[in-house]
Amino acid sequence: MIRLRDVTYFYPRATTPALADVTLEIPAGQFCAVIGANGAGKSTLCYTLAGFVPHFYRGKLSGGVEVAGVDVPASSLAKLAGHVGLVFANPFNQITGARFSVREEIAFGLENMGVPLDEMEARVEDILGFAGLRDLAERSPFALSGGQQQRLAIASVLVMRPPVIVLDEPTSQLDPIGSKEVFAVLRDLAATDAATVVLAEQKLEWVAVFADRVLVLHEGRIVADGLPGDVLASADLTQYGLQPTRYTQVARAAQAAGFRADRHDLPVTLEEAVEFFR
Amino acid sequence: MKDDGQRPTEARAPMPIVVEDVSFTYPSGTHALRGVSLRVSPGEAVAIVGENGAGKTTLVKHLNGLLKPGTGRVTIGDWDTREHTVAKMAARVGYVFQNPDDQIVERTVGDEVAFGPRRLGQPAAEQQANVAAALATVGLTEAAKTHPYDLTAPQRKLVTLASVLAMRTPIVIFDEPTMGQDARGVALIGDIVDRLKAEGRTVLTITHDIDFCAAHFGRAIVMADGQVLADGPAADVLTRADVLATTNVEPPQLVRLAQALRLKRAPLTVEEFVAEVVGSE
Amino acid sequence: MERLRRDFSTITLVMIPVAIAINIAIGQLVYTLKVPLYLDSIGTIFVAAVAGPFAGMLTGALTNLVWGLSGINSFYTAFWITGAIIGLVAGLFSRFGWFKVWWRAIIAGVITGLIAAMVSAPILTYVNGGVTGSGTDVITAVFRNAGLGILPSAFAQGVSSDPLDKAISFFIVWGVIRALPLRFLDRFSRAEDIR
Amino acid sequence: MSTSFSLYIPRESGMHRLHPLTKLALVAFCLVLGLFLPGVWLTYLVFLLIIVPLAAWAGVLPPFLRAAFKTALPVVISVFLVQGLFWPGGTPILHLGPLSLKQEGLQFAIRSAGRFITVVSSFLLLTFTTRPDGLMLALSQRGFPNSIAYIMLATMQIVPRFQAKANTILDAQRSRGLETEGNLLVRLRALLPLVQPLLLGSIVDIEERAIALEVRAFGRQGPKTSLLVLRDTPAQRVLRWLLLLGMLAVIGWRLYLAIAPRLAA
Repeated sequence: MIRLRDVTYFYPRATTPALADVTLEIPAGQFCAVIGANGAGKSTLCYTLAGFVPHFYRGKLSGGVEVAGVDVPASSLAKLAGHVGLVFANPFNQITGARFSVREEIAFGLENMGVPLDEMEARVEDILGFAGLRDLAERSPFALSGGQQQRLAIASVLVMRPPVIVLDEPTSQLDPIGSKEVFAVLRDLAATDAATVVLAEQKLEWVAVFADRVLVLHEGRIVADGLPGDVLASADLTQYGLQPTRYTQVARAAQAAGFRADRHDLPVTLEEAVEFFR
Repeated sequence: MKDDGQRPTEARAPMPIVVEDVSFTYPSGTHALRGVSLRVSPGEAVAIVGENGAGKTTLVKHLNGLLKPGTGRVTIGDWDTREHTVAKMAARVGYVFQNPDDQIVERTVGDEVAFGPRRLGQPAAEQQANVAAALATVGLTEAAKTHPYDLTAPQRKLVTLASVLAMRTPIVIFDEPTMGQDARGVALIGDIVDRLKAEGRTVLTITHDIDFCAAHFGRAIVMADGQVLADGPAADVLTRADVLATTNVEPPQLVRLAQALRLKRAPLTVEEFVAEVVGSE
Repeated sequence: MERLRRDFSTITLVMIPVAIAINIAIGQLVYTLKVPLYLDSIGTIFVAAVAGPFAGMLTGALTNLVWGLSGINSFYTAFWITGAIIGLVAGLFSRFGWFKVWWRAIIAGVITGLIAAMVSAPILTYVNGGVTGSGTDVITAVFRNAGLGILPSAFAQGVSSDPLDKAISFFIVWGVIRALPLRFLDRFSRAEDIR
Repeated sequence: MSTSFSLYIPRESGMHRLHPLTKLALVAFCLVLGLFLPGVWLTYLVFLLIIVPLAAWAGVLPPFLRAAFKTALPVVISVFLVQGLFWPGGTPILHLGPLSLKQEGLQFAIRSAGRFITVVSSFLLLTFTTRPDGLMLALSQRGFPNSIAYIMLATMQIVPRFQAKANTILDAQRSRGLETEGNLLVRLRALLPLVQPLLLGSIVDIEERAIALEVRAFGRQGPKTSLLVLRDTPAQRVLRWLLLLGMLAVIGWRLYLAIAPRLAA
């Protein structure tokens, strides 16, 4: 579904690569989380999958990028729209401004693709329900809270039914309530298996709950790749500028202080921690 | 510095914050503050938490005179905020806004950090020293000649933080300082808060980051609907599930774990927690 | 044609509403600060400088149309021609490198201001009876009293404010272009003309 | 804070239900009448007999009149003062201290005020009764470029955000010691630190805004569809043609009046 082969990328005027020798395969339907410190290359990876690297940012890309059967560097942004969905951090900048209600904002992508009216109405209704926006359908997109706007951005991309969805830190500019709302939608998305999802995220506690797989990026390279429980509890995390969840931290400290738990592996989530200390 | 003896800088004068029964209504009719009273002593670190729209920003905007109380009174040391312009108040209260892109004007990081000190009329030598110190504090000494927009957004936030630190104000206010920062950035900002406390300066922050708040702030104020709902030692306030529940604020991760395990005490730090668990073995 | 297509890239299309919003927001900021200027075409001049005369024209014309048609100030609608001309002239100055040096930018601003006054005068005369409804009408009254015609008096009123206003606007745009990292400037079609 | 930069008032009136192009034609017709009708008083009739009844039909008369009054008043007062009192060499009809009201000036002012009121209120009528997105859709369906429709709609929605942003910048810089009160020089020097972040910050944002549009297939060629459906009727189509003919007739009449004396001479 997603295939990256020896991908190295330099932004224009940059002397160090933002991505270096990235080789990666993500099968269809997988929910893959990408973690790493700021500047590790998470956003660049997201933009590469969605084609904005190199089509929008230009710069120098080498290696192969294939997403859902499309050779990304050889394609164009117009062709990739509807094929790969992209959601990013700032909710406000993702609202097109060209439509006056939440319902119409969601329909905007379908209008541009020329989807017939009855099909468009059905798909928009469907997504309004999925993203929990039905009560807000007639509101102005600009009158929503950050969390609601971000759910709107996700809905606007989902409605186009792209086989691959890429989310670049969708909660980094939201308060805890907004983040929770967005994660609830992501959890439902993970449960459907309708699309392959790549999520760059800093909030490891959430990543642990619903990702099938976690990648760690550091200075443009993939330095760890595995199941959430293994990667998030590994001792290397701090050296990549990441902080394990408080649950992992206390468990490790307790172990060092002589605490012996029934289960062997370190906890990553609240539930696991409760089990660990019980 | 040599002139330290003759010129008592604002930074060392004790500057208590006194908010007396302040109410404020926006022209739109929103009652943003309803009878808020509080006192913050020099050297305290206070976190203000609560939902969006609870009145947190309205409250801190009163502290440097951006908003003047509708009724009641706000004083910073011997200054009533109503009697001074915001630019004057800036000598006493530094305020780091949430979005760095709302203030960056200069072409280099160094000049940007010097913006405030210049406006305050700091003498050249003092200015240079303050700018250098502030840059070192946020770890951007190397970037002094870089264009602010050639840095990442989280780094730009550190630039604006430095630009306020360089003003050497006795009181510093942060608005969501950790938003968008990674683990390293959060740790760095935590260190800055600790250092300001050690220097005897007052730190106030608006934050949704409860774990950050639990780790670095001695006192927590919970706001809801324009009023102070709880005000006290962080260890106390942040573990009161009843108060936090009404404001939609989640307790810190460790408190949640302690509650799930039905521990007697809810510790705020990893060390306390381990002591509690291992001790009870 | 190829050049025009590049001038109207998605980046330019997205920049234009932002530029119009900047025109209006700065116009109101200046009013808040009680500075006796308008500075309500800085966004237009910026787009003209970085994306060429046609993008500038569109920004200028639409600023007046949107501002006017929004109903907030219908007065502006008829002056869309002035807005368009300011964008066009600023774009032409940029084409010939006049945004590279500060004093040239100021001269370009003065000339643009004179042209703007010239274009506005007939509209003022025909649609508004020669007046603006603001303080500068005193100047019109003085010239009328001295026996000048309605059109020359309206023009004199414009000359009293437009060249200074546009000179300052051009100077600010010059400063902003200098302050922009090259990375952003590269995004625009006319980057090579301005730095 | 309003969410959109427009005075459009949603109502369930017959006027609101008209196809946007019909309303545009009506307003253009009033505009042509206002600009080209000869004489001093005719434009007032256009205002009273066409524009005001239409606004009443739309159910927006009081706010409409208030807005028209607010926009027109300064210009109307000014035109009477400037042209009425300072008309060079006119016939004085009323002495006011050192000044005098001139007959020619008064006549010019009445004519100008009528024209200005008609022009302003025509635009306002369109604004008060027409959804901006409906109008843009109607135009796009007739070949008007989609990109310009986008620009106009996006502008209306982001202007209030930028006004808020400008205020935040003002606050942030004052908090860093920037003095914005005082003599003219102080206030002038405050301008750059206020204007610069507004421009720089938004130029950073436009990258993201462009990406968001591309993600939603904005750059895709080919036919587009619309969730919004506009209703048109044969009667309205006929009305639009009639209005167009009416406009041409008025312009023709005016041209004839201008040229006829010269032809006779």
